[in-house]
Amino acid sequence: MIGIEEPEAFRFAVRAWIAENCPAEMRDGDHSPAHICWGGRNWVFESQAQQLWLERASAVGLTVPTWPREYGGAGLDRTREKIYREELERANARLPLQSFGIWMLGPALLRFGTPEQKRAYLPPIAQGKMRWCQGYSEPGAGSDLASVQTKCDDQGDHWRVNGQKIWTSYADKADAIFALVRTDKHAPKHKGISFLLVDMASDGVSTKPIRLISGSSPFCETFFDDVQVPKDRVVGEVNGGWDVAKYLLTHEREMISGGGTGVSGGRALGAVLADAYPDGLADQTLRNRAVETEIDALAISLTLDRYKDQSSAGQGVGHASAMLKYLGTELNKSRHEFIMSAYGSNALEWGAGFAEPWLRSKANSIEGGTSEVMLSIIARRVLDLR
Amino acid sequence: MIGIEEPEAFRFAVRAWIAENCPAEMRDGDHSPAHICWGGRNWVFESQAQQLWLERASAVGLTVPTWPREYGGAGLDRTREKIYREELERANARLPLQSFGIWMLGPALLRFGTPEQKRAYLPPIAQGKMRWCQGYSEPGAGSDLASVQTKCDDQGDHWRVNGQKIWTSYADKADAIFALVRTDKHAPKHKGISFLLVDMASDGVSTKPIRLISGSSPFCETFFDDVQVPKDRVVGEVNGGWDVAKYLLTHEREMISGGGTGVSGGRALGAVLADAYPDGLADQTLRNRAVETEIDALAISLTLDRYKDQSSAGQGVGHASAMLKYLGTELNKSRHEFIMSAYGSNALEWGAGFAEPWLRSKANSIEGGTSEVMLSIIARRVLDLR
Amino acid sequence: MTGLAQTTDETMLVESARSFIDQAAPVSHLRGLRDAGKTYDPDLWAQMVAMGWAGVLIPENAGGSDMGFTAACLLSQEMGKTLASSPFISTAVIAATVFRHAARDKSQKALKEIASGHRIYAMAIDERGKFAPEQVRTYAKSTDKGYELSGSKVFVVDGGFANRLLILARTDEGLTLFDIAADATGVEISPNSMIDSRNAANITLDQVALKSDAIVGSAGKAMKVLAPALHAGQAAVAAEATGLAIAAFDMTIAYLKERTQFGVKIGSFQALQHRAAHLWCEIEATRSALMNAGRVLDQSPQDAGLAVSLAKARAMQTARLAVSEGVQMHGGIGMTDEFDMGFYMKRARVLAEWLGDYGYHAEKIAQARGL
Amino acid sequence: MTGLAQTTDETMLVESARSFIDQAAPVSHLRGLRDAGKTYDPDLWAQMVAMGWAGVLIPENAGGSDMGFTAACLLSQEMGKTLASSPFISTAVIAATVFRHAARDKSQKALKEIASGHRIYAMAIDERGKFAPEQVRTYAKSTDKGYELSGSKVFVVDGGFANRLLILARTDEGLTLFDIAADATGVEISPNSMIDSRNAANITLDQVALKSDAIVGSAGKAMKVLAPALHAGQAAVAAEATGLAIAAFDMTIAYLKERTQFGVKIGSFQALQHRAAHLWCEIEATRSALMNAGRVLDQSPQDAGLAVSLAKARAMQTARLAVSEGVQMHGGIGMTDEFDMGFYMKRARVLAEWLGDYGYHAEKIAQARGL
Repeated sequence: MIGIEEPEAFRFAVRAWIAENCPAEMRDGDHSPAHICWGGRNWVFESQAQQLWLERASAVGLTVPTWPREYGGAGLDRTREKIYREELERANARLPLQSFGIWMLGPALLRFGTPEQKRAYLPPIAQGKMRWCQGYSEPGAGSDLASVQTKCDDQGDHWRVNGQKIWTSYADKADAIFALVRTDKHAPKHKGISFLLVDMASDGVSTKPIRLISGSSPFCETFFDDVQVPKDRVVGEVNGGWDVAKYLLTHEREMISGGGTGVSGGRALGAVLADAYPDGLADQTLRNRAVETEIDALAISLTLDRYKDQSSAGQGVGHASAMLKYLGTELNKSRHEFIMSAYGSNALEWGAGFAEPWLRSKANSIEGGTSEVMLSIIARRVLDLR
Repeated sequence: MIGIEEPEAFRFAVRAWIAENCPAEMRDGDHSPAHICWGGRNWVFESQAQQLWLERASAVGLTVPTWPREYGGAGLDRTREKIYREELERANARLPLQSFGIWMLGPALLRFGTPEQKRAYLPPIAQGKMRWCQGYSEPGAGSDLASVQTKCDDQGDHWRVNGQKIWTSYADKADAIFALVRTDKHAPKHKGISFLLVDMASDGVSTKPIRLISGSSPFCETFFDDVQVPKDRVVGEVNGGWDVAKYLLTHEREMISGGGTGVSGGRALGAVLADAYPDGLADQTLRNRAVETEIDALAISLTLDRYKDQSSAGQGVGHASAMLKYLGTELNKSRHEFIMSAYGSNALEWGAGFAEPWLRSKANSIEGGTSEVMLSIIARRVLDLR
Repeated sequence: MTGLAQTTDETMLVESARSFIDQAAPVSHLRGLRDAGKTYDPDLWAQMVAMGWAGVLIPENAGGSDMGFTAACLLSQEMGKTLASSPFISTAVIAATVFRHAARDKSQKALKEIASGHRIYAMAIDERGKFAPEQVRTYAKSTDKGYELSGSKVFVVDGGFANRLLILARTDEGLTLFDIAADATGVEISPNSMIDSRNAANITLDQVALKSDAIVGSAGKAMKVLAPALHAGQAAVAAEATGLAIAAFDMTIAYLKERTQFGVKIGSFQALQHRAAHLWCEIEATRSALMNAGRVLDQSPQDAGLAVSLAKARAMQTARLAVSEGVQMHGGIGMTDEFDMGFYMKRARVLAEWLGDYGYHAEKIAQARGL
Repeated sequence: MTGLAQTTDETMLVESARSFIDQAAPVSHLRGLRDAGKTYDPDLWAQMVAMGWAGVLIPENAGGSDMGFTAACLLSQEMGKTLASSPFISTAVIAATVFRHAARDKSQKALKEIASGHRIYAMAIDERGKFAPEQVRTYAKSTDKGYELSGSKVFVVDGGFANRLLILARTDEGLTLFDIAADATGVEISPNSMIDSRNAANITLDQVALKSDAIVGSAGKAMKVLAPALHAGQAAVAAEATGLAIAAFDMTIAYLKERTQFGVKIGSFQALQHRAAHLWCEIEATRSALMNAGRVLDQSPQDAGLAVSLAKARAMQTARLAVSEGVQMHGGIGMTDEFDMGFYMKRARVLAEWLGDYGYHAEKIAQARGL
């Protein structure tokens, strides 16, 4: 039905389609993270509306609008994708499906996967039938992602995996994991890594949730104990996993900096002050901090827009993702510090809704590459300092 | 006359002495840098009072109150020296004499000099008869002071010096220079340096003033072209000059951070705001900056006091001088930035008295060891990070 | 006048406090309380009382050790290093100072019972999210028998287990301070567990009947007894935050020396070195401001406003920098509950609000300095 | 609506401007003027007029090229990179926008003469050290023949050589803008050389007799013509400061790559790398704010207030950071007059005050954002 019309015609078509297909509950209801539809083998829909919306959207490829139609997408170009997102927002409609499969594995497979892998894995992601998680970090590695220690030994007819991953979001709920593993321990550290797909139901895979300073979290530790994996589950070249990982890190940065999960979104600071000080009695220190934070927020948001425009215009954006990740996450920390200060002692109880996101924001400048790593990337790759 | 009494008796004695000996002009007049008495062979006193005050103070050793009496000092301990300075301040009296000889060379000679050197050089400094300048930095070396290139070759009966120094304050007005020179070019760079005394009247010594962004400056370039220097002019060991230099750098830092030349002094920011905004209309951004700067200024000033107390109490102060230099100079830059902002367009003309000290303050965090060098010293020597 | 260097006596006090706290209240003690859903350990406070800490500001004739404000700050700083929680600040610092400034005949009993550990006080001032004593609206109506107190209070630190409350209220004469039993009729206390596992209560006062002798000092003159106590409390909170900053910094430095990444110790990275060195400088300057506050409180208390606000403002900034650098430099593990750094971050946030935030004290400093 | 990316046309404009300025007004040109005690080069402005820059905001029927505000900002940004001084902002941006918003019959001549280079305007608003148009006290008394203007102005940029002045004054109707000849009777101009070698005059107005047609727009309605012109001028000043920041940054990066210390390039020091990378990020964000200001001025000028204040506030902060890092990272030679960095620092300071400082624009942003 969709995507061949001229942009303005497409806008009306997609608007009509949303009006007709998106259940009212998926528009008016609560859009908070607790109501995200993640999909997967064991997914329990929160409502019939949620299920209906997923089915209708995936039937026309709109869970993954830019993917090719043959793999379950709608084949939209960037212009039409943008229109689609604008129309979703206009209708106040939730995304029908969100997942690491969509954000991370899909783009990796589209770029590096074999035709067989694409056919096998992309459609279940698009339809919300398979939920993936990401296994990059390991205990003790931190920013040094390439120091992967998880062993993956070639057993002739299969791989054997042993080791441990950390910071695997929702590993306890995922059906499968895409992980970096070491397939050659003698090669230089960036050269002996492969990008491997592992079913979480395999014997020897186990998970353990991580409690954060902000409370319970989606993060897990994931353990591999003599796990057998079929040979065809490597994406890209064997020992060429670092290229896949680098490609995906860029995606992740964009997501964390505000392109995807809305980290940089949230309430306008004016509304925060008005709520915390209905009588307008905020002191000047607080007001000055609000203005400074707001100035940065506006400039960073415009920078996101500018880079998107440049990218649409075919202009190179270089290592902008590192910049956006750095600026966006540092800003988000400042915003939450400000909000905590604004509400003062009213924000100091658990459950009041302030402390958890404030503490959680502290991880923004660590996960997906620390601020320090971002600055080093910019210094080396953009500024050519060495 | 002075220094053996109990502290309180000493206070009254020195107060009486100042009242009797310090000419009125040296109390009520302008205390700005232009009126400092630097002394030296060619010194022209600005007034009879200036001359009289120098003569009277040096006669009792009070130009260099802590130096031993045999070298022209008053032999005061730290407690009594502090009382003397407090009484000078109480009487609003100028220092009778200031010089690099007092601040730098004197302490170096007292610690590293031979008895002959002390006898030869200390009394003329104390009496204001000899004016010294400092020759450490060289073009292209910057923070890397130990990369001294100025050659000092042993010619048997004398040294022969060739090379160039930069940032030699008042070199064009000084009678002599204490300089770091390379006496062994094959040794590791810290091991082949000597601390040499050179008469500026020697053949082959020439100077050229440096113009700064803040306007004309006391700094010069100083050139040595086959300069002959007697063999007994090395302070400390030959090739051991780095030890002397390190010792003096600590002194210099204390001076620049506010212990000596009053860099951290200056007007209270309240007075600045009152003067710039007689109607009280300073905006909140400006007022907040004033408060932040003032908070830091108070804390840093208390830190100076605390370390002085600790030192008087015989407690080790470690590498506090690096901290005080760093905090003091960064603060001074902030103060001048604030003052420029406070006066707005009224401060933008040359000669209005604002721009020159503002621009000059930018050098504070470079001269005497950059802020970066201070932080590295703290990281390595205090925090033991490496 | 004693200078800003620590005296030998003070060093001995600090060292003995340190070894006691390391044994009785390391961070794991707070973690244990948190995991058990508790915010207070009566046994720990009993030991502190036995060590004389409850009486640190109480005259010897009332059973105290009368060591002075600098000593109280140094104790608070040591407690801050391992996040030891106790009613030390609310009772031994604030309440004790209140009663020292009240008329002797009425306050002697309170002082004795504080020193002996029989009374635990909580101070109830705040009524909204920010500290603003002059805006208190809780009202004490004059009655035949005395007063009738109505209103509500928030963020009453230690209010969940205190047996006495100091309530700041408005009478027709002006701001007035009342000393009441926590179980008085009409007092309803809702204890909350804060993010730092300390206790703070919301309190409602519904026509609480009081005799006139519940007034501390005199009616309408609360500030005469309260101002010195608030200064003392603010200095003690600053001290706790400074201790916290020092400990968070030390943990971070230790981690920089131990942790390897990209094949080298992360402490060898110059960017981290410079940030660590900068933080050290900030801590040193804050320690000076704190020491100064203690000395001024001891030697020239009428001038303490500026010194105390300076210490509090600096300590809040420094603690915030220390914990955020601490979490960031620890990377992912700094974010895990398993690791202690999160406890430091949460405590720093609570201290930031207690008895006036940075903006409150910056404003006081601005006024004192004519800005 | 054009997005925030630079269009191909704009890139061509920027490139041609760059090559002209590099030849006609490199930094050495400013240095030459400074050393000669001058603040203005008529030949340079004549060449800019010939390139059509004086008419960048003037309709084609009045001899302009009407390229719009984004183009004007991009030109200003390029001038900022080498500190080229000209009456571009005061005349081609501010005055031209004033006259575009005035009634056509009266303004056509002024526009033509700006585009042709015959008129150079300076805008006289400030009367004290800070930009505050609403506090203007210069008074224009009604007379039989029109008005009589008295008062004094400071920081009139380009006032030392302009042949026309736009004077903001107060009439009984309210704020009113007058267009007068610089040599009118009663006008006394004291040109000053500022630290950045630009010119700004102090002007006293002593009973300057004016006809009513000296009013631009209408009496009491100055802001109707002035507000859009101030927005345009503020954006252009932000652009100049952004260009300045970019160039200072580029010089610093080049120096980091070239300069050896302790046996290695100083650009290999991680602490400097991180600071440089941070500065680059700040510059990128500021460029976005600036591009946005240009686009909003072109496409939705009635909403430009927030966009312009954002660009100005960001540009001032970023330029200040760029020049202070520039001097610090250059070390001693950055402090010498021989080296260009000092010129950038001084110009950044002047731009910081022109048409509203950071605090002024932060306050505008606060109001626009409901803070």
